[in-house]
Amino acid sequence: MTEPFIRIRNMTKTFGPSSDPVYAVNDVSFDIPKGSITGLVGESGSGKSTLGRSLLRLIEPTSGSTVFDGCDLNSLKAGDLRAMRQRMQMVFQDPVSSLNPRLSVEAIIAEGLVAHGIGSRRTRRDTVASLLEEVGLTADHMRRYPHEFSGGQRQRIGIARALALEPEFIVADESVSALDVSIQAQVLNLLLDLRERRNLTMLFIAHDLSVVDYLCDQVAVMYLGRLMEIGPAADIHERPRHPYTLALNSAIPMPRPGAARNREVLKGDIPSPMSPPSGCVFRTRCAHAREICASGIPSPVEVSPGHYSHCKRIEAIGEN
Amino acid sequence: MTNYLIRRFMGMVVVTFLVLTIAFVLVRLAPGDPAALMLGPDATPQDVMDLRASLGLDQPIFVQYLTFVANAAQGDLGRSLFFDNSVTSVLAARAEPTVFLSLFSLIFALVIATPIGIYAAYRRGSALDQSAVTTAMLAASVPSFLTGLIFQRYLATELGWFPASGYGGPDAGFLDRMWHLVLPSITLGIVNSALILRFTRASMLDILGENYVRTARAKGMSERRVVLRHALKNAGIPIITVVGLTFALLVAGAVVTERVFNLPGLGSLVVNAVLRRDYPVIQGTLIVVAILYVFINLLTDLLYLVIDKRVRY
Amino acid sequence: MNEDTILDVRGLNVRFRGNGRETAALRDVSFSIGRGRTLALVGESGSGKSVTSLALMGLLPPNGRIAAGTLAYRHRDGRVLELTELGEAERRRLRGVQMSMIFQEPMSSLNPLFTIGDQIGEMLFLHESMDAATRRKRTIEMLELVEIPGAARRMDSYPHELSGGMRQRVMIAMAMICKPSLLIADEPTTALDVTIQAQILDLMRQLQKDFGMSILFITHDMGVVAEMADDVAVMYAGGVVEQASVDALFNDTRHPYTKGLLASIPGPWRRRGDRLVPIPGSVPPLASLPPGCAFAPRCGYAEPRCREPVALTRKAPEHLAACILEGVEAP
Amino acid sequence: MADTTLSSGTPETAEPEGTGEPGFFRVLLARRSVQVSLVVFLTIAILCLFASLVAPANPDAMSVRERLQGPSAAHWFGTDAFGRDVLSRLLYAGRSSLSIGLSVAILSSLIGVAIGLTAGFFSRLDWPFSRLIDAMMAFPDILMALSLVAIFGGTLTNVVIALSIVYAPRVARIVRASTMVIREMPYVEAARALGTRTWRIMITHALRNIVSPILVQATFIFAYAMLAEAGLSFLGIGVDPETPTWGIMVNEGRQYLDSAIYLILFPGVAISLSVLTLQIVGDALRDALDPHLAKEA
Repeated sequence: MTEPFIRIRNMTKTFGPSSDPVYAVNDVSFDIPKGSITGLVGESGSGKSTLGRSLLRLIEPTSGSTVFDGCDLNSLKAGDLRAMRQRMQMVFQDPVSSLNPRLSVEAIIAEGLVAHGIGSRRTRRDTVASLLEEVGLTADHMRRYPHEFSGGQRQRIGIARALALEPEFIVADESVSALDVSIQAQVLNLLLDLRERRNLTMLFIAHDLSVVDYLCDQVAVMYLGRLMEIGPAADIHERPRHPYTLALNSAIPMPRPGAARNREVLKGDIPSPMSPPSGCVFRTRCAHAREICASGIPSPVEVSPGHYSHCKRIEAIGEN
Repeated sequence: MTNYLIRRFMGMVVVTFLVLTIAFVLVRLAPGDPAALMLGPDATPQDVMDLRASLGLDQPIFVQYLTFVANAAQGDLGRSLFFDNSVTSVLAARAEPTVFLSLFSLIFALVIATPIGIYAAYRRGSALDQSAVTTAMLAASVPSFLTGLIFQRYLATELGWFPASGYGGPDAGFLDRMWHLVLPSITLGIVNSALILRFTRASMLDILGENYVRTARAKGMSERRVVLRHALKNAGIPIITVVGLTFALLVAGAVVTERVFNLPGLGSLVVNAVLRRDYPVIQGTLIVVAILYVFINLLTDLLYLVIDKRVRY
Repeated sequence: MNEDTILDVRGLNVRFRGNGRETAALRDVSFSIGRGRTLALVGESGSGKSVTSLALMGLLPPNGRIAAGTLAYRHRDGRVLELTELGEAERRRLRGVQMSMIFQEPMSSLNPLFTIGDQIGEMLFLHESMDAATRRKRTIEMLELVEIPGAARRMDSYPHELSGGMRQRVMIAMAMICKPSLLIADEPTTALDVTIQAQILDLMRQLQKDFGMSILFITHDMGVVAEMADDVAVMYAGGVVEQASVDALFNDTRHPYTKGLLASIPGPWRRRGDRLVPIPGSVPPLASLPPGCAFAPRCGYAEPRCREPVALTRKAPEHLAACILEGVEAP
Repeated sequence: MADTTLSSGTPETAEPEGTGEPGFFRVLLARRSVQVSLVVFLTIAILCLFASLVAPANPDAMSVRERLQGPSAAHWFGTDAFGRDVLSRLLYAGRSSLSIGLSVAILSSLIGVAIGLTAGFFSRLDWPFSRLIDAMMAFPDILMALSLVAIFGGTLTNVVIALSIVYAPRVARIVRASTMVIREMPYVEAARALGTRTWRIMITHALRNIVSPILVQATFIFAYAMLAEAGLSFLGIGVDPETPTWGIMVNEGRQYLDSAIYLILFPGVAISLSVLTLQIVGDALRDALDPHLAKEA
């Protein structure tokens, strides 16, 4: 088997004192194939954003590793990691706070080029101009400041900034959540185009299963810091084999009058990450939970090629 | 919560320690030999040597520092070079006017400024708001000695409504002494009310824009109840903080005000100590005032916790 | 006003002062809500849906004012009140009792310094006369009704001790305890997770069945609209562009904007691999709207006539659209 | 060119929609009170700066015959106990007072920025630095300045240093707080993700965003320092009386409070007016600089 482009193994990130750690991400492993878009879905407290940052080492993971194109990121020294940052970038959630209000669009987009000493002032300006056009803005926007743009335009600026260093891998953290639907669709299509044109590999983090389903080739579902299910997007959508994915799927309000009025609604609140349930973290809200779910972390079961479900009662979750 | 309290308390201990250190270093930096200063120009070198030994000044600086901290921890702040007495007793003897002056002016400021600040915020942009803000700005700009002197000349000397200066005679009764504090308290209170007014108004403005105030209105209650029950309680927190911070301003103001009205308080004491180079008294005042400040801020933080149940770290 | 109508809004115009000029936030908004029915007000940010709700409640910020229009409200006792003509004291007596409101931000809409029992009980204190013990009992009952576990214990919790979903339940309990005939819900589930959103939507449907109130449901999510609404009004740039029953709106869309909105939503009902068709451009700022139809600059069907003012016109029975076209093909 | 036009790349609007964000100076000068304040302050400052050209008389020329004369055509602001022209002295004294205020504002801002930026950006240094700031701020400004001047002597430089030591922790506290906020901003995380070095992040992101709060704070410190210096001088502990300041003039005139109140009134009003106009300008600066920060950050 060939080495995957990105291999994440046993990623764990805790916060708080080591005597009483809170697990934001707990032992998550999966691969991201080159040129694919992997979606990472979960509700608040699922640890999806923490995972995204840990694997880029924007925050130091507590344990676990990310192997990026054969290179173990966690073994890199600060200087080497900095050099490596050219190859992996991030697009952020909030189009307002992710752009420094005091910098011009040109300075914002060129920041990475400056940081790595790429090009002269003149050539950087040309790069910025072509990036702006690539994301659907125009070159004369570069003299303006972020507050002069709408939310969708700002998100395009953020994407241009991430593209400036010509990365191979991009983590997009809830990058369309703050946008109105009509603008969201524009940005989603832009991401799809960019992937094709630049052969990008992407990890797309979102809380919205429909968006992920639209954009991604592979989908990973997280709950309370743990991976629940991962597989090809079509499988996750059509044949989910984890009760949480099923619930998430059925909770999406459908723009079809009368379509979902008698769905099954999950009972109870998401437990606090400070005191997660023992065994399977989802069992407290799961209709299929039995005694065996309370002890022992469920190990992944391959239900079809590349499709894994972390559920002990996989047989009960029938293939529909 | 307990965690927060422990951290807060630890911080206070460290700050107190730093205060002592700063006070020690400051006085040590002063040119001249304290022993020579104490004995005056006529002392023989032998006298100076003896006094140095008895004061421990011949010890290494580090030992002196430890002795100083240990003594301070027991309330011993050394002896005054001018008065034949310990610094602690000198300070205690002069505390009364300063304590009451600060207290009265704080009450004056709170009574005047808080309601106006609240109302100005509520009627933001109205004529009353604008004039309140302008007056406050003006009050914060006029040096308190100027206000004091003008009050003294017109309200005391010319109109004779108030005593012009002093603290009554040596055997003046309590009420007489307090009567001498009225004009100084108003003088000092004006500066403080300016600060408190602006702060109250600003906090109230923030809170009136909060979502829960909108909720309160949506519940169908009167504006009076919205402001007095829902907004004021929340505004109380920042206001308590500013009252704590005002303390420093009060003390600084007291120094000048006491000088204007010839009050025999800590302010006059420290000014005279500076003129006489009575370093132990300067040092002692600095320490007492700074530690009081640290305590008052701890107190306001604790009060904060009582009002606001949200866990703080 | 029809016997079965509880609220009838006609030609509502709201203007806001700022930077030395006045901007129209709402332009000729008209809609009506039937008794016991749910009207969804749907639109993207800046469309004016929240301003509409604040105008209805009489809670516009000081720099905003109703410049024109009528708000006819049918009181519980049968009288029809013109809200714009009532004094502040009379409006206040309606709030919470006749018409209640819940907000988008359950985290900041409750006062952090009062227990939730205090805040819900305050409604009874304000609007109904009863002793403290009865108030407490009624509050616990209401908390149970909104399915808060351990209601009697939760009474004495502070908002920060509750999750977002629980706080929204508290907001609903507070809004419902005086049994209003109209509940205005301004994006009540936007800040919540999907599985929690499903719970809250279920709860609201259940309460509507039990209490028989009408709901004005404000949202930007067409999925939520389909799930909750009987009738829908679509807003764009401060005006209503289409109003119809929920079935008619989704199955017989008449306005290009509504059509564009529906075509922009990704979801499991779509064929895999099909591209979304976004609406080009973005909402123009309210201060510089184009003449005529505000949507024309982004509209694929626009023609020169669209620069003339266009009013809501009847396209089918009970189906209004503000467009010169008779209809657009289904999305 | 054609292939750069992506199907989804439809520009949202031809023009960015930042509509009529009024410029900095328009907001700054929007209010009449601010315009008046700027004019008044600048007039005072320029008159004092060119005291040697505009002063009607030698500020040190004594004349026993003309002592304690009230305002007149010859001496607009009257004469003092030594028969010196009050207006001339006022102008020269203003030069000292204003330059003390300005120097303190600059010096304390520099110290404060250095401390605050370090404490805010390096979380390991935050605790000790913050406690030091707390300890420094526990000493009331006049008391601290008083002690420093008592120990090092009352020269103009010492007063400036003493007051700068007093105000620097206040700047440091504000800088630290803003830096901590900025440090957590997504755009700083973005910079880190791009591989930008910490010192560059501190300069391009932190420093640039705290310039305005510092500028506002410096204006206020300018005002407070003038007040504090006046207080010190009034107590007789400030600058050496050879170089008069407005505070010293009030102190000197105090003996004649009942007979010649103009002796304290003119310098007193000069202080008040400078401080007031500075504060109004500071407030307006905050309003003009803040909307962006409040909205964007």
